[in-house]
Amino acid sequence: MLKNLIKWARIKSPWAVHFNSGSCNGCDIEIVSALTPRFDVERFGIVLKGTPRHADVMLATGAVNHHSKSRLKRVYDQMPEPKFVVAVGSCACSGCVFRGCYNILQGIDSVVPVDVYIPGCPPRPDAIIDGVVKLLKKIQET
Amino acid sequence: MNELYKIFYLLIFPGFAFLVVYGLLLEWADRKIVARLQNRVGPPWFQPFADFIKLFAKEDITSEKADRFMFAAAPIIALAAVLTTVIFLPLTVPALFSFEGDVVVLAYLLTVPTFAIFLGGWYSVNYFASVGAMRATLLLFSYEVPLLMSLLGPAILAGSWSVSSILAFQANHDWIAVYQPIGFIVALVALVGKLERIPFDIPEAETEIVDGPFCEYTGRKLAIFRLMFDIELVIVASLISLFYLGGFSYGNIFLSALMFFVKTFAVVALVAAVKASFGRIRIDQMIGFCWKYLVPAAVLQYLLIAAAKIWM
Amino acid sequence: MNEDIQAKLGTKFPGIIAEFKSPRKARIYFRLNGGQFKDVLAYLMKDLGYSHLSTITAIDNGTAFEAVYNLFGKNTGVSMGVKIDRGDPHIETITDIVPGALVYEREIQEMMGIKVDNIPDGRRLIIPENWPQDQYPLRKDWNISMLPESFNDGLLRKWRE
Amino acid sequence: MHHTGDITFPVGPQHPALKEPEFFSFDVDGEKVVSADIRLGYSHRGIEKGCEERTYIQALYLVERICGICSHSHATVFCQGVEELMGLEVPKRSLYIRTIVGELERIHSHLLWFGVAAHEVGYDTMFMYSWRDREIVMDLLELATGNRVNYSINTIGGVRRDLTKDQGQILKEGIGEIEKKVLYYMNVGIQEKTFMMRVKDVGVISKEVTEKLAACGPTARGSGVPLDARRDDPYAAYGEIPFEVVTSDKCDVLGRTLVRIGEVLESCKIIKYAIDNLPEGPIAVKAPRKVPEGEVFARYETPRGELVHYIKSNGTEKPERVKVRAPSLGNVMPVKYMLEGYNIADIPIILAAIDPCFSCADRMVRIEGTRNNREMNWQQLRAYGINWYKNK
Repeated sequence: MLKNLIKWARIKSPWAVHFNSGSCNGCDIEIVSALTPRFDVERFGIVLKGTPRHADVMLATGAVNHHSKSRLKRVYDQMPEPKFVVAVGSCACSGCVFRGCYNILQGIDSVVPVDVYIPGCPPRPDAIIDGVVKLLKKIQET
Repeated sequence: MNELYKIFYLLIFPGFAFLVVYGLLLEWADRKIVARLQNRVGPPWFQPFADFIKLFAKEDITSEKADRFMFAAAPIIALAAVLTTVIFLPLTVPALFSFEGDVVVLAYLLTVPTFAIFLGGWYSVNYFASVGAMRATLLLFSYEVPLLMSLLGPAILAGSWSVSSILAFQANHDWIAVYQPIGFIVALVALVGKLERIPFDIPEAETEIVDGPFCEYTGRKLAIFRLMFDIELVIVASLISLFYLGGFSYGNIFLSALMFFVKTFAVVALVAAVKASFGRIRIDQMIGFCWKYLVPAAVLQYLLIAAAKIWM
Repeated sequence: MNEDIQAKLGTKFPGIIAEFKSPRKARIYFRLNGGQFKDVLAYLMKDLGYSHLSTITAIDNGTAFEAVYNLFGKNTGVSMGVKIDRGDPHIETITDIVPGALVYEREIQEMMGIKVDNIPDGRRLIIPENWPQDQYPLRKDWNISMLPESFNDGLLRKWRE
Repeated sequence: MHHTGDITFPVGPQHPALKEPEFFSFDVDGEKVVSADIRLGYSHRGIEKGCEERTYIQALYLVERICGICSHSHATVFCQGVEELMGLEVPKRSLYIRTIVGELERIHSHLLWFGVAAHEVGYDTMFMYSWRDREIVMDLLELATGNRVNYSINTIGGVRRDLTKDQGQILKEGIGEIEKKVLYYMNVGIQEKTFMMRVKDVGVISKEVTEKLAACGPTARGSGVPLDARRDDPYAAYGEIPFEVVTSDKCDVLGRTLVRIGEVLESCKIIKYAIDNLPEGPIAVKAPRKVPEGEVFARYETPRGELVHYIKSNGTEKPERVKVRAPSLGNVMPVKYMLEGYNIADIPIILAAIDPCFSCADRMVRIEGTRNNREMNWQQLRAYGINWYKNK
């Protein structure tokens, strides 16, 4: 009984931290606009937290560049267990238009394990919410 | 029978279980009102419960440079202090202990959490935490004096230092808020400072120093700290209604219980409205505001009481 | 209107101004062959009123480097190019005239490898800390494969295969 | 508390106040900031090198994704530069459509900024209100260009989508609504006591220092420097559209706020005027693949300031050099002067005041701190902090 109570709690209150590893901040403003009245995510219990210590879901945007790859790894390590990573935007999934530029590692998954990919340049706020809902379903099954 | 009643009093009704549940419900009410004022939908009713259980199930990290014992002890001290205040407060049923001077004990117990936050922040050896801890203590000096003065006003009027007798005084006269409107306002503003709510939530100013003293806390310790804040909300809201709004001991049990919920909810709604309509002011402005306006208002209130006592 | 600018420059600095062209009213482009570019710049910014330094661009056209100083003022934009030989690229700093130029000089120094003499603060700007010292990404003869394998410690997925 | 002047106080690269990644370390004396040291490059993707390996049309896609908020500005200035190189005669209708989308982008960027600035000060209700009203502009942009962000309506030689009559009508209604809302912010939002306390004479920078440091955009106009590329060097359809440049001489964060809100009202007027007399005609012209040899110094007034693209072509179909100078780069030097003397609580609002878009300006300078300028990463900072406390 306790097991699925904890699982219910994890699904109902996924706290998010947002890390921008070299994105054009188109995806970042779409993440922030998911918090605002029109697409309010707080009704699912998603709160944007400041420190990685308090968060369970990391919304990572941008194709990782060499300078921010160590910071991305460090923020990921600071997050307490059970943690999940959502790659928001095509840059985070595969490096998108910047493929071949010298300062880019193609995508977030070259540094940290990623659970959900949300394509789109930038994905609409409802696409981001749909991505997080899929992540919650994934937690449901594990 | 008396022992069993005490245990029931401490653990179930106005004690631990009731406070936890009601605290979390009040946190939900607060977040929902603020969200609705910002015309957002706001979280479902079970949100604080889900947050609490999830935090308990999370991994508990203590940074290796932090002092293990104090880092773990701080949240427990804070929670213990806030929970012991319930012994003196006559919530619907008469208080367990009530002696002359329990107002002062109450005030002391309510400042212990601030010191616990300071210790927690200081021992987690993180920049943001240490600056947040410093700010928490700085804040203490600014709102503590007006809060105490506004609590002592009714005590003087009722001529006694115990909460229950202040309550009795209000039973046969009408509410103290009618006699002391200025004291009531000063109490409310100091209350917002006490709970570290916007516009005075300077210690954990989210955009400046990343959750202040709590930024190193995770899992259980963070859950306890958040629970402490919720219970403190309940305690201070009932304190205000006890001192100024005539408390809750009416004839039968149901009417007083109903009045308890109505009054505390009213205070929380007011605080939430304040949170939705103000920005966060700086620490020096806060201290200036408290000492320039709140303390003189409280002193003025004393003069009025003294004058009233002489003529009455 | 731009002709008298050309005349003024010609009289003040005889023989230095080359390839002066002004495709439209609000734009002037010209090159300097040799000579003290700082006096020309000071003259342009102080006396002729092009006081706003927009940016400094470093160009590598295969044979030599070029530093183009883009100024703006009195509704016209002026681009002054200064040739730099490829062997030992050097240029004088202009932060004494325009303190704001520190930004652009740091970038030339790091991206193109043009050494800026007595620059007040010569540290690295945007390239990551562990970028190899002698590699300058914006040079024509540089490409991504010249990066040592250790640099991105195997993280860079081979996107080409 | 004895002098703690040499404590460096790291902010970033991951920090809720800063939407983009940047690393500021401040020498702090108690709560007072002694000197600031800004280190960036976290969003440097090597776009200029990328452009040199792509044809002009492919480079356009890259240029559009330099910055999410002002993607239209980068695309327009790049297309204008290339068109000037080719000596192409662009149809008037496309110039008007570019101006309309450009002003819509200015409105959405300023509303976004206003919300973020209010959030920095803890005034979340204003953040929610301004972002809720921004959704109106996002819908208008989606109506006109098909996408909320990165609209890519520009192509070399004109515009990709036409603006029909009834779309113009819907745009005007939406703009009318925004004007009402912004007037509400103007006299209720900004006058609010706690917001005023946090914004009035904070981050002051005088007119002379602004000019000396070549600041641009609302940061310069907030200190009385009337520098606006739309009027000094008119491009697109700004030559024919009457508008005036909004400046204020308050020289502090409040001045910049008033300038930005004033500019939103100004943009509404420009859009209405542009829709009313949208000229007839084609919306694009066929552009040749090869660009004749030459160089161009193209300028544009983005919501944050003056953006410069310097393009050099060598007759082939690939640009030889594309240099992007973003407005936030010009505004970074003044921010060092603005930060000194204020305390930690003011850091986010002063940084937000220049509306930094570090993705554009991934060439941020590293201004040398006065005391020690060692570069420390997170672990070293923590270790430094600990032994500092021990021997305190």
